[in-house]
Amino acid sequence: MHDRNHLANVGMTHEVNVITNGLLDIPMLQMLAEDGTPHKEATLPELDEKTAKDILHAMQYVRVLDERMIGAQRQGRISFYLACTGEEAATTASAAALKPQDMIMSQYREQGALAYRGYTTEQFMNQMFSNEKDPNKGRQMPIHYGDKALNFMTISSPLGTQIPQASGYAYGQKMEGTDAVTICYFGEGAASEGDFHAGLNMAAVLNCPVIFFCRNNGYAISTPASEQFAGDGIASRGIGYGVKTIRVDGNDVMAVYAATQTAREIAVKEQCPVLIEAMTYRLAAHSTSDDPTGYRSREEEEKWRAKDPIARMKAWMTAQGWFDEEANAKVVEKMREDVLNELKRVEKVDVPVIDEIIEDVYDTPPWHLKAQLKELKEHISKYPEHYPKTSGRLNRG
Amino acid sequence: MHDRNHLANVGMTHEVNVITNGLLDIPMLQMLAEDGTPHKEATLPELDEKTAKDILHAMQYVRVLDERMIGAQRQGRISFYLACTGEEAATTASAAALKPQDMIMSQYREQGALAYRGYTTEQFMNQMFSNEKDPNKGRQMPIHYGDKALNFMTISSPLGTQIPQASGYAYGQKMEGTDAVTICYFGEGAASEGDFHAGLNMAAVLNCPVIFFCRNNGYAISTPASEQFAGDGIASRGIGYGVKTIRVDGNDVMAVYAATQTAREIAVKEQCPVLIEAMTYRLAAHSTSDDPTGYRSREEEEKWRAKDPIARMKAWMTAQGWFDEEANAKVVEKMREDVLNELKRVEKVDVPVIDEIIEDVYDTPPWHLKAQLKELKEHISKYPEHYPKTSGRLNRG
Amino acid sequence: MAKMNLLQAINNALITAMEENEKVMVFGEDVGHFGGVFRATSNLQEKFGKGRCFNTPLTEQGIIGFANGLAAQGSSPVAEIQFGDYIFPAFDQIVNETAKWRYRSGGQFSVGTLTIRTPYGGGIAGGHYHSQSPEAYFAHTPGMKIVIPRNPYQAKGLLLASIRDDNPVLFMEPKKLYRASVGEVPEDDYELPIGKAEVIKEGKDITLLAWGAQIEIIEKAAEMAEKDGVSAEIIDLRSILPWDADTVAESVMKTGRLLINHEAPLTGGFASEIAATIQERCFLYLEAPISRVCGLDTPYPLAHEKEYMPDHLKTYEAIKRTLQY
Amino acid sequence: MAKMNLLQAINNALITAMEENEKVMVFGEDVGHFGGVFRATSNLQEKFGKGRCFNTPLTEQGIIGFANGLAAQGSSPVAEIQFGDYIFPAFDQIVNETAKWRYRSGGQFSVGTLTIRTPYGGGIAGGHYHSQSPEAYFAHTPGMKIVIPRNPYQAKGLLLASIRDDNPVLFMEPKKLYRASVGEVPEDDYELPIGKAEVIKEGKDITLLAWGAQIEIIEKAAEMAEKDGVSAEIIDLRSILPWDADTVAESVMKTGRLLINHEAPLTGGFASEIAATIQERCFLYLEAPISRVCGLDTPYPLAHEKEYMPDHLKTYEAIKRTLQY
Ligand SMILES: Cc1ncc(C[n+]2csc(CCOP(=O)(O)OP(=O)(O)O)c2C)c(N)n1
Ligand SMILES: Cc1ncc(C[n+]2csc(CCOP(=O)(O)OP(=O)(O)O)c2C)c(N)n1
Ligand SMILES: [Mg+2]
Ligand SMILES: [Mg+2]
Repeated sequence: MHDRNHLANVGMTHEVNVITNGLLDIPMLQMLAEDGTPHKEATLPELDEKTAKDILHAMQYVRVLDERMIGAQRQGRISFYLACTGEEAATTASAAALKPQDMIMSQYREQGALAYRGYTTEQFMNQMFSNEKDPNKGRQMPIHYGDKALNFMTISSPLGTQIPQASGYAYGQKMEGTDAVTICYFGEGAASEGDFHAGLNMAAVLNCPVIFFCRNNGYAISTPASEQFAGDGIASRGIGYGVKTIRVDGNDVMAVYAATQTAREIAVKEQCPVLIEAMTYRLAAHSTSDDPTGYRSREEEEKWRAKDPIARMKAWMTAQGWFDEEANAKVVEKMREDVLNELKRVEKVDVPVIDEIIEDVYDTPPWHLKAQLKELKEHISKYPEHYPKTSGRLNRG
Repeated sequence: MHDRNHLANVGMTHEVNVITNGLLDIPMLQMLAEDGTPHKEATLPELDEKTAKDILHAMQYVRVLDERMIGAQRQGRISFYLACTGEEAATTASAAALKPQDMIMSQYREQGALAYRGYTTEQFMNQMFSNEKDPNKGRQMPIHYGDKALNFMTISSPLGTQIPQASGYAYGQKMEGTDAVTICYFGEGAASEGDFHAGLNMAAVLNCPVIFFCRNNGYAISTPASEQFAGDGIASRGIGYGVKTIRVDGNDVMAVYAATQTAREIAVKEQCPVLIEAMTYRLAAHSTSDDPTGYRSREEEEKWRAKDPIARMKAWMTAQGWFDEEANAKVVEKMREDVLNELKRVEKVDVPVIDEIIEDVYDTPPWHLKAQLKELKEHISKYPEHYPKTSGRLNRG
Repeated sequence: MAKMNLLQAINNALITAMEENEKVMVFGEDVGHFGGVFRATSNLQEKFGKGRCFNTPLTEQGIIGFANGLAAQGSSPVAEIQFGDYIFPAFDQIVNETAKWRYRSGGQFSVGTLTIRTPYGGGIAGGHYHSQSPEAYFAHTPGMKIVIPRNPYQAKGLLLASIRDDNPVLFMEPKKLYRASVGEVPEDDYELPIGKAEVIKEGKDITLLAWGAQIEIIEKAAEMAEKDGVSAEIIDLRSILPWDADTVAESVMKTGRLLINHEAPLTGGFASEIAATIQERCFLYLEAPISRVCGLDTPYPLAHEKEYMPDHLKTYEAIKRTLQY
Repeated sequence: MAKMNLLQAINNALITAMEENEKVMVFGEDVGHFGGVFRATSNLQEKFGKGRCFNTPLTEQGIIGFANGLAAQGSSPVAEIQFGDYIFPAFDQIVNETAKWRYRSGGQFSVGTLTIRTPYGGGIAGGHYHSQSPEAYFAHTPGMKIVIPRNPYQAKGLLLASIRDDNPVLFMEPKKLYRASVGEVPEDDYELPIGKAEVIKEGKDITLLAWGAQIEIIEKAAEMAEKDGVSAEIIDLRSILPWDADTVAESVMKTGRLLINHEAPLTGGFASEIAATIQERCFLYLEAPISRVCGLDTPYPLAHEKEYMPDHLKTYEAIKRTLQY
């Protein structure tokens, strides 16, 4: 039983000092200027040609995917989509700075991380068409990806819930003593949830090797950051929890890569959490259900379009001699075709057989679920034409 | 639709800067040294003799109440008690700096505020004995006081819930445009709840005139502050929310009074929240259900006993010529007697009549509650000896 | 009278309430300038100012905590939870605070002026987290009232009554009907009673009971059964808590049979309470077991939504089973 | 065999589980060095180190969120919520996350190794916030298991089974019995089955069903009724979800009468589910309406606790009413 003095590190004053945010001023790390030239003062991270190309590839891929799937949603081929446009650097370069064994717990706008890890077009499509090939078994809306093999936790819609979960996951990694951390992505809106508070505080107190990666993209659906919080972004909160914090230009691949690399090093070496706030902008609508013209101006969007993270990365890679415009155009064209072809192919795949409806509620279906399935199948077989997606395959396997 | 740039106030850096708590160093306001002499640099608040005496009176009163009621609990006369001992300055001087129209939403250890407002011994007893004279109608455990006339919201056990509630209450006060604020008390433990995060953030964004008053007394039951958070106390969090913050020596009446006065001025003038962190120590056990010898040392307690807020105030008042030891001893003795007499008298008062069991669930009891009451009364009248507290008065009024 | 869809009726009710009483304030995620993701609060900020209609940060526990305090202060908050599926972070504030506020203070304080609005229910390809029907979670909570409209006329009248009722009301809106349900709605102020079920259609062989979007399901099933010569009485419960057991019992004493339909999973759904109460009240009148046609006991699925739903065909089959018992 | 009270049996089960499997970790508010406010986790930190038994900050949503992640990672967390009344801030993490984790990921991920322990129930002068019995709130949640022991022997065997069960289990402990219930408990490892009710006493006139601390109440009522010549069958449900409808139905087909007793408020309590199911399964066997003897539909009171409780006398009277029907 040691003596714990909660005043031990508290200094003293004798005048009423009202501390305001002015005290804190958390600068944003930028390594590449908006035109792609490195800042002189910046020490660029070691990023080899292959990794740089992989990052660019993933960024371009998700941009293509976004375009195509928004189109597919407009055509009524899928019910819903949510684009990452504008935030490709934040979500891709951060994942690139991790190791494959690191767990990713994401919000929903992090297809960059998933693409970087190697999730295939087929996998994206299987999830979005809720078909029987999707290991998530078509139970959630499009974009709720998840893949055990890639250490990418299946996404859940309720915002912020993954934050304390990530602390717990990382605690388990620490207890196992492996060289692995957890990265937890979330938006600046989600950071208003009570779970954010719980997750950061617990990670700090319980020394969990977790990287909290906040995409501050200025909006939560229609709500601007200015109506979301009054402090200095999300970074300033890290200080309150005693969590080491880095603010970074989320549209700068180099800065994001360097910040995440540093964060991972700290998390592993010191077995503690690190918070990264990536300043970026949601260029897309919130989702295909949203129309941002109702709440923000074209000019604002244009200003941010000029900060396109992909263009910046291309410029830098061009300077390295790693980028060829013409070859790239072909690659992107091929991506477009692939996505479209895969879409056409996958949209014909069946939904899971009806037996799946009661599976995975528990490890094995209890009596009442078996009874409910039996009754349901009998019912479907009475009205097969009303349940066309499942009635054709009532006798599984 | 104005342009809102969430980068507007963000500076830039080109090197990976990991911000740690070292950046912040929130000093603690102390005006009276532990021996009661004012610090030279301190500008003491204007505190007239009457107010000073009222504060001391309330502080001494709750100390007496605590002693007596802990005794009463040991004798089995009440089921539960929770003492404020050691935290009298924090809870009393803060209330003294308010106006009567200000709403108090407390946690449970703030009997100082209640006593200062004029809650009588009879009222304390009525609540603790859950009797029919208690306007709270004996529905909650002892110490869950509440009094509409004194603008003291009835206490609720679930921790932290009052924090966003206080923001909402203050918002209503703002909308009415009266000169009134809300003060919200809570412990450093309760500040870990998600509701804390929600409450502070909402107050900051929605400009609510609320004073968040955190009693950081080092413990949440057995859990020391060092296992509750890793940051620089609760004050450092205020910065993250953009909430003006003051850290104060909670055992120093002058400092608490000055801080709360300043906070109230800011809240009213700027229509915004202010956070006060009062550094203090829970000298008592958590409650009568607790035994702190299991988790902290005698020496630690002794160190804090030496910082007794009542002794400090007495010393200062003596220097002002406002305190007479002998006269005071009589006053305190009288308090002891009064409390004991009132206790003896009130413990005989009946519990509320059984009809009350279904009242106040709704504004008027719906059919099912009426039916349940009817059935209950019939049942009690069949077995009157088994329900001795209520069977004697089944026909109300 | 004007033709309105359910959303417009709600918007109209909010305008009516805000015009009448300046203490009515409307807030939640995206409800301000944008008018809410479904647009139920369109134009309210323009009409009544940012003080009375505003966005909150993204925190449901905060929204209801804030609303509780605001109600205790004497204002009339109408808090929106963007989807019923996201009401659970506010569960503690609702169940431990809102519902118990008046009781624990002996009636000294109350949050009776609070109204919580939330869209609920499936049938919109929303999967797990945009489809749930959480009414039963709240129905086990003394102190709350729960109200669910089935069409625009009901929506306006019941929402106005809820806002003015001096008890906290959870007002659940069947989002599937937001635009799909269109009807005549008086432009004037009116209220419909809370706590009263409505007998929509009289019948003599079986009582069909539902609420919200499921009313049209049981109506459709009743039509099918009618062709077999079955005369069904159709009741809209409208208020889940307190619920109108008298009206239901009276009907069942006449018909001798009861079928309850809801979207939420069967086990622990509110149909269980109704069945338990009615089997007791109408024991000697029942000619067949009370039948529950409900969602399966699984999370709400996406690919199998159609199969999951307690639709008119399942209801029709259950009617037949009950009559053949 | 050793004499243990219910707390000791739980402590013993935790030691057994932690010794056997190093992935079992125990945490919550004050559970570390102090051993929990009831001392259920006494000495665990000393025995197994701070890494495996530790205090958390004061945040129930955080505790369960953290536990969810830890379980998904492959550890076996046993999270304590200090009082059942304080589980509601974690409601979202339990209902939307814990319960749906496996389903939403198609079984790729799960938190099946999670166990949540919490003391519940009244009879200890705890008023509103130290007395609630929230089992029904969770029983409407597919994916969860809910287990409640009635004595030390059951507590150890059921807790061990819960920790090892590959589904998330909410393990609710009747705190009124923590020290009051004492009995012989094997020191060895053993498990009792989850999902199975236990017929404690056979009888032929009426089935009495309860769980947790209310078992002794129905036993007492049964003794009183016995003197009137009534032979009661007594069943401990033990698992609330999934629940053992077969055992209950079989008993009711024999006795023709069913009485269910629980502390939680009547409306929407779990007795309603049981009554709804059994009236359907046993319709032709029932000789009287199924009777529910439960808490009133009010928040849990303090001064009137005795009157509020569904005690043996109320149960006895209900038995008589049911038999005289
Ligand atoms: C608990 C919860 N509340 C509300 C929602 C509805 N919702 C979905 S996305 C969103 C905005 C999220 O904003 P942010 O976290 O900033 O992420 P971004 O969309 O900007 O990437 C809202 C309110 C939800 N999914 N979960
Ligand atoms: C939501 C909730 N969780 C747990 C508890 C049990 N509990 C009562 S007091 C307490 C400790 C509170 O510590 P703190 O906030 O620091 O206040 P202090 O007792 O030190 O004044 C706990 C855990 C509770 N009342 N409410
Ligand atoms: Mg955002
Ligand atoms: Mg404390």
